[in-house]
Amino acid sequence: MILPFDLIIQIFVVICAVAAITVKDLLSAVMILGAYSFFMCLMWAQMGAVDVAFTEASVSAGIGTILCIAAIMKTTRRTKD
Amino acid sequence: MLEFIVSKYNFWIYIILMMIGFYAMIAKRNLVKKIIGMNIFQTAIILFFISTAYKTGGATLPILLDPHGHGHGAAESAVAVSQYINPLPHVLMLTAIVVMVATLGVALAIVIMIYRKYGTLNEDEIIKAMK
Amino acid sequence: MIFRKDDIIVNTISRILIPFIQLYALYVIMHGHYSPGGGFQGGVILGASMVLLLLTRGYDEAKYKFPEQIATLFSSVGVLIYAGIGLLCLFVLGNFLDYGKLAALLNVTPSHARSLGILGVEIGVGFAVMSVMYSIFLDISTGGVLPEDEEE
Amino acid sequence: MRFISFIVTVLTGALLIYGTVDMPNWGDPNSPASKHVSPRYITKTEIETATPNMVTSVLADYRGYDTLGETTVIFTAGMSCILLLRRRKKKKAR
Amino acid sequence: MMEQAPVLVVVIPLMCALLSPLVGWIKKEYCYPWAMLTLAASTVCAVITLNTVIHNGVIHYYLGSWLPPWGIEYVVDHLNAMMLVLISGTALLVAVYSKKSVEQELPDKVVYFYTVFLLQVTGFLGIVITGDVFNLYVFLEIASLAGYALIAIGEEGAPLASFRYVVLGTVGACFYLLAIGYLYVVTGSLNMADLAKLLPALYGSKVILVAFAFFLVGIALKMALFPLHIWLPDAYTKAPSTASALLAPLMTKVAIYVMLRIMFTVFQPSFSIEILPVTKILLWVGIIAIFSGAIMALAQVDFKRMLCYIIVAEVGYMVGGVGVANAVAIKGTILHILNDVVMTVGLFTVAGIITYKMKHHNLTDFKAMFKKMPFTMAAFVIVALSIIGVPPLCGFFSKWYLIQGAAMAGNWVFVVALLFSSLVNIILFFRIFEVGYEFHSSADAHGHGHEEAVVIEEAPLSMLIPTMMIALFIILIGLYNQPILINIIQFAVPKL
Amino acid sequence: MEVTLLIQAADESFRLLEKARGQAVDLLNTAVKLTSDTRSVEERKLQTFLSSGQDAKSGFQNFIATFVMLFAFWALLSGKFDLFHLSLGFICTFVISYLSHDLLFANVRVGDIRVIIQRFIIYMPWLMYQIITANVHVAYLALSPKMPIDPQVMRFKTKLESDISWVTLANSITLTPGTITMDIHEGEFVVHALSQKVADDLDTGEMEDRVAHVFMEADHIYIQDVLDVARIFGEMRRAA
Repeated sequence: MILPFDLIIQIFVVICAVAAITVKDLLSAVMILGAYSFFMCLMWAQMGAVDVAFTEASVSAGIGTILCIAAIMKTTRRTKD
Repeated sequence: MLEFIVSKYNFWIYIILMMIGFYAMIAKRNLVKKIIGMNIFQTAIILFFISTAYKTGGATLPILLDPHGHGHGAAESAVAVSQYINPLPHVLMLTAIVVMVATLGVALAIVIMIYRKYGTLNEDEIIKAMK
Repeated sequence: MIFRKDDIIVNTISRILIPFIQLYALYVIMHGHYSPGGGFQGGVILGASMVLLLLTRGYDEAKYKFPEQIATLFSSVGVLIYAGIGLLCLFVLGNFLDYGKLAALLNVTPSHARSLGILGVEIGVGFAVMSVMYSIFLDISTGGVLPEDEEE
Repeated sequence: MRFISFIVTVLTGALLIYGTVDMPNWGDPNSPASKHVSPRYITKTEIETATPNMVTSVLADYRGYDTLGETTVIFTAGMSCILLLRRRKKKKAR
Repeated sequence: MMEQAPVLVVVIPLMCALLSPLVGWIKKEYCYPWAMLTLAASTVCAVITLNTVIHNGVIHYYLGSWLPPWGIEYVVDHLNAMMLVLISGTALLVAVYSKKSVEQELPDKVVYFYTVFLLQVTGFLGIVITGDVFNLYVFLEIASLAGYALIAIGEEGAPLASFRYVVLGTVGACFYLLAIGYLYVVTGSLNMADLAKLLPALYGSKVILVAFAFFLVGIALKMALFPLHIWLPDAYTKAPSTASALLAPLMTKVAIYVMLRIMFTVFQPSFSIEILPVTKILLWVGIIAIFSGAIMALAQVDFKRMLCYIIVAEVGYMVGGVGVANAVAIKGTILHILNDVVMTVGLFTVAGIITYKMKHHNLTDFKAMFKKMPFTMAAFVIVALSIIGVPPLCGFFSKWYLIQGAAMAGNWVFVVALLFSSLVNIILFFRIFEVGYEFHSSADAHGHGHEEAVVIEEAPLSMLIPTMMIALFIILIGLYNQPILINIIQFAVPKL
Repeated sequence: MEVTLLIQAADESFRLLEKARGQAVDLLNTAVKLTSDTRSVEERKLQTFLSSGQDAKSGFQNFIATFVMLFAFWALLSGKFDLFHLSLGFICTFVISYLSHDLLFANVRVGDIRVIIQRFIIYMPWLMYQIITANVHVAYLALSPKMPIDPQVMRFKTKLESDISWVTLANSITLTPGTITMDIHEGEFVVHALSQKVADDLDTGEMEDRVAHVFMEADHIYIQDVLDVARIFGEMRRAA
């Protein structure tokens, strides 16, 4: 059985993943990746893995995004693909 | 057939995500895009592990609901295995997430080194600049 | 990225929030036994609060609170706490990381000794993760050249 | 190049789907993963470690060595970043 | 303390790596003796462990006193123990060797270099000693991360090579993790011995098949097996010479160790030999790797790059030896792991000395080297002859067993590949010898008539002694290969 | 006649008093302004030199106040009151207050804190009410078919002084639907308003007054209230 909530989150996750690798601006891509991580963490919380969801929320959606943004600020936003 | 697809739907999602990440890692020419692909790839594997831990039928979080059974021999035996979600994959994935962020940090450091030297993040342009 | 900007709203809000974030992080570390969380998550939150301090107040102020030498020291010390607890178990004739053998030292039951061992380990993990996150961010956002070195 | 990577990706995905066919259903409480090792963690965590959160007790005690490795991974990452990026300018001799 | 030796082998380098930045703060120069001391202690523990294993059989060490499969256990059998001594000993030699090279190439990064160096060794030791598949992954990541960093601080172009290694290495590690997941889903266990007990009942399952495939691909990425070797030449050519002397011999061999462990301990040997045609595939991949590695090595003008392609060919030897899949060939493979580590470390230390003296590592830099550095070149000749496979040296014996095994199985193509590779090695190294003897340089063009005065400038002692030691080891292993075979390797060969 | 003279004299004195009052108010305002100027300068300095700027006494007071607040927060989070967890909480709170006592109460005069909290709690319902009414208004704007919006950017100089009151005002403005604080630059607020009505509401300055009241920064207003002699003389005149 697929719960509607699950289904919505899964669709969002896939959309975010596709958008993160197709968008032509690195800063947007990283922000979308943060959103992706957050949806992922919601999905895991839904599956009962609260510890993992907590970690994902603080690490990937938090520190990971910050590190990526810092690196992009230090380098460039431009990309061809 | 439909039941087969529905009964494993989480696995399909993880396969799709893994393919997206894998494709980004090997086909994209931008280094940060490769890192993003790497992140998606690793997250997909974590999703797979978490999916294996799930139990249907009223299983709850892997935290004992009544931790005051301390010292009563009979109280602990009442802990039903089917009542709680399998904690082992969660533990493994905590470690995997740590590895993920560590790899991310090192990869970004290397990207900054590359940019400092060549002024671009596109792999083709870097190879051209090296010659 | 780590130079102070005079955005009054961000500055004030972060000033008020940082102590609470830090306390929450410590709560997460200490209560890993009963609720979701533990050394790693708490350490990341603590590191994030330090990064927030760095972003809002600038490195010139943050270095009074948490200089990068201390960050390097703490990342060693954190893992040392962990491995040290493990080695301590060797000296009371247990195997590596066998916290149950510490019961004789702590004067509690073995299961409780394991609980305390877990707590000690989590604190070590928290230390290490906090300082490593901070130091990685510092390195990436400055590209490795700290502002104090640039003045020369 | 792009085409080859696409083919490789699709092949990997096909292999994964092929492997998924024989897997236990999602959320099956009687799958081997839930029956072999993990029951001990669930039933004994309170007696053996006095820690109600099984994830913590497994993480820091039953499989504590993994967590030591994990912390070392983080430490390695920190040291690597310092090694790669940090360039201290020489202070002038005063 | 004797029964704690297995864990101390790993924990001593770990603890000392943690203390290394603090030692470096006191004085930068203390890091080098500190690393040396650490690795010496670790080597002593490894030797104690090996001794115990030889006398008392397999050691089981339960971390945290949790019995497997619930906790993590260390299983030290003959193969493990040999690898432990090999890794810690090699690391010790490289650490002794590193002083001048690091001071010249990375003058302001000495402290953190040695920290990461020790962590790298910790990772290798942890991979080798453990009896738990997930623990292996964790230590694999420690080793990989340290490796990325050590490579990236090299010369021009090293960061990009390292970045490619990051991407491919992550793919490899993730495939390995995925394979663990697939195994876990159907068995519920992570302990190698426990898995070996549970798996035979499930050999028909598609999950196991896919898991095995992902194991192999992941490990092949780490060991640079032929089609997946693209990251290796760049990475090891451009790494600092100390880092390449540590990484090049050990990383690939550790990966081969993991492959042996997975194929013959976690899975029954019959699974990969009879149920799946894996060994046949491995045999052919190994043959192709040998040919392509040898041919590519011929085309190089850079000495280190040439060595990298020789490594690719050597990986082909070992994978092919596993692919032949009879007891003699696998005996040859394990002996070749031992020999290849020693030989490769010898070659890369020589490359490091050349880099130290000449600032480059092209083949032309060997000009007149026999006169300039007679001792180094003597060691180099011994190593080169061993790689070629000249009888009293160690390289001959492993090759002999491989050829014997292949002949017994009737795989003549593999025999031809091995002989071809030896032939190519002869060409490669005699070309260098020729350059090394060339004393008449441009001096003749000016019509001076007398030979150019070549001054003996031998490498510094801290570099020379390890190189000579390695040459000595090559001779010793060659002479005493029978005791090694009878006492250690004979027990490490799986029952086929 | 006498009465007229008396009234004239009274008027005269009234005018004089009025003048005196004006001067006094000016003087006092200047004084207040001066002190507040010096104070803000001082506070900037304090902010820059976080650890060294404050004197030991106020530092200790800050520490105690932070400690109490954080410990309450800990008790709220933890919910475990056995000795072990309380002592853990004590240690954690002590460490954090030692590290961050200069952050939480950096720009607040220590003695006022209880009154400020009281007034802030009273301020909350009013803000809630504002938010609800503004919500209704914005919902009307959005739902009405013509969309009668009139977006505009308005600037005004605030009379508030401290950082914390600026931020409270800015956040209150942003929380109220229809208006968003875009920037604060040296006491000048730049606010984006969705329609004329919300802009007018903001222009009345009620929110600003209330925030000033909460943070006890209505010094100018109070002095005028105290010295407002006009009312007294008006009474006198009417009586005459």
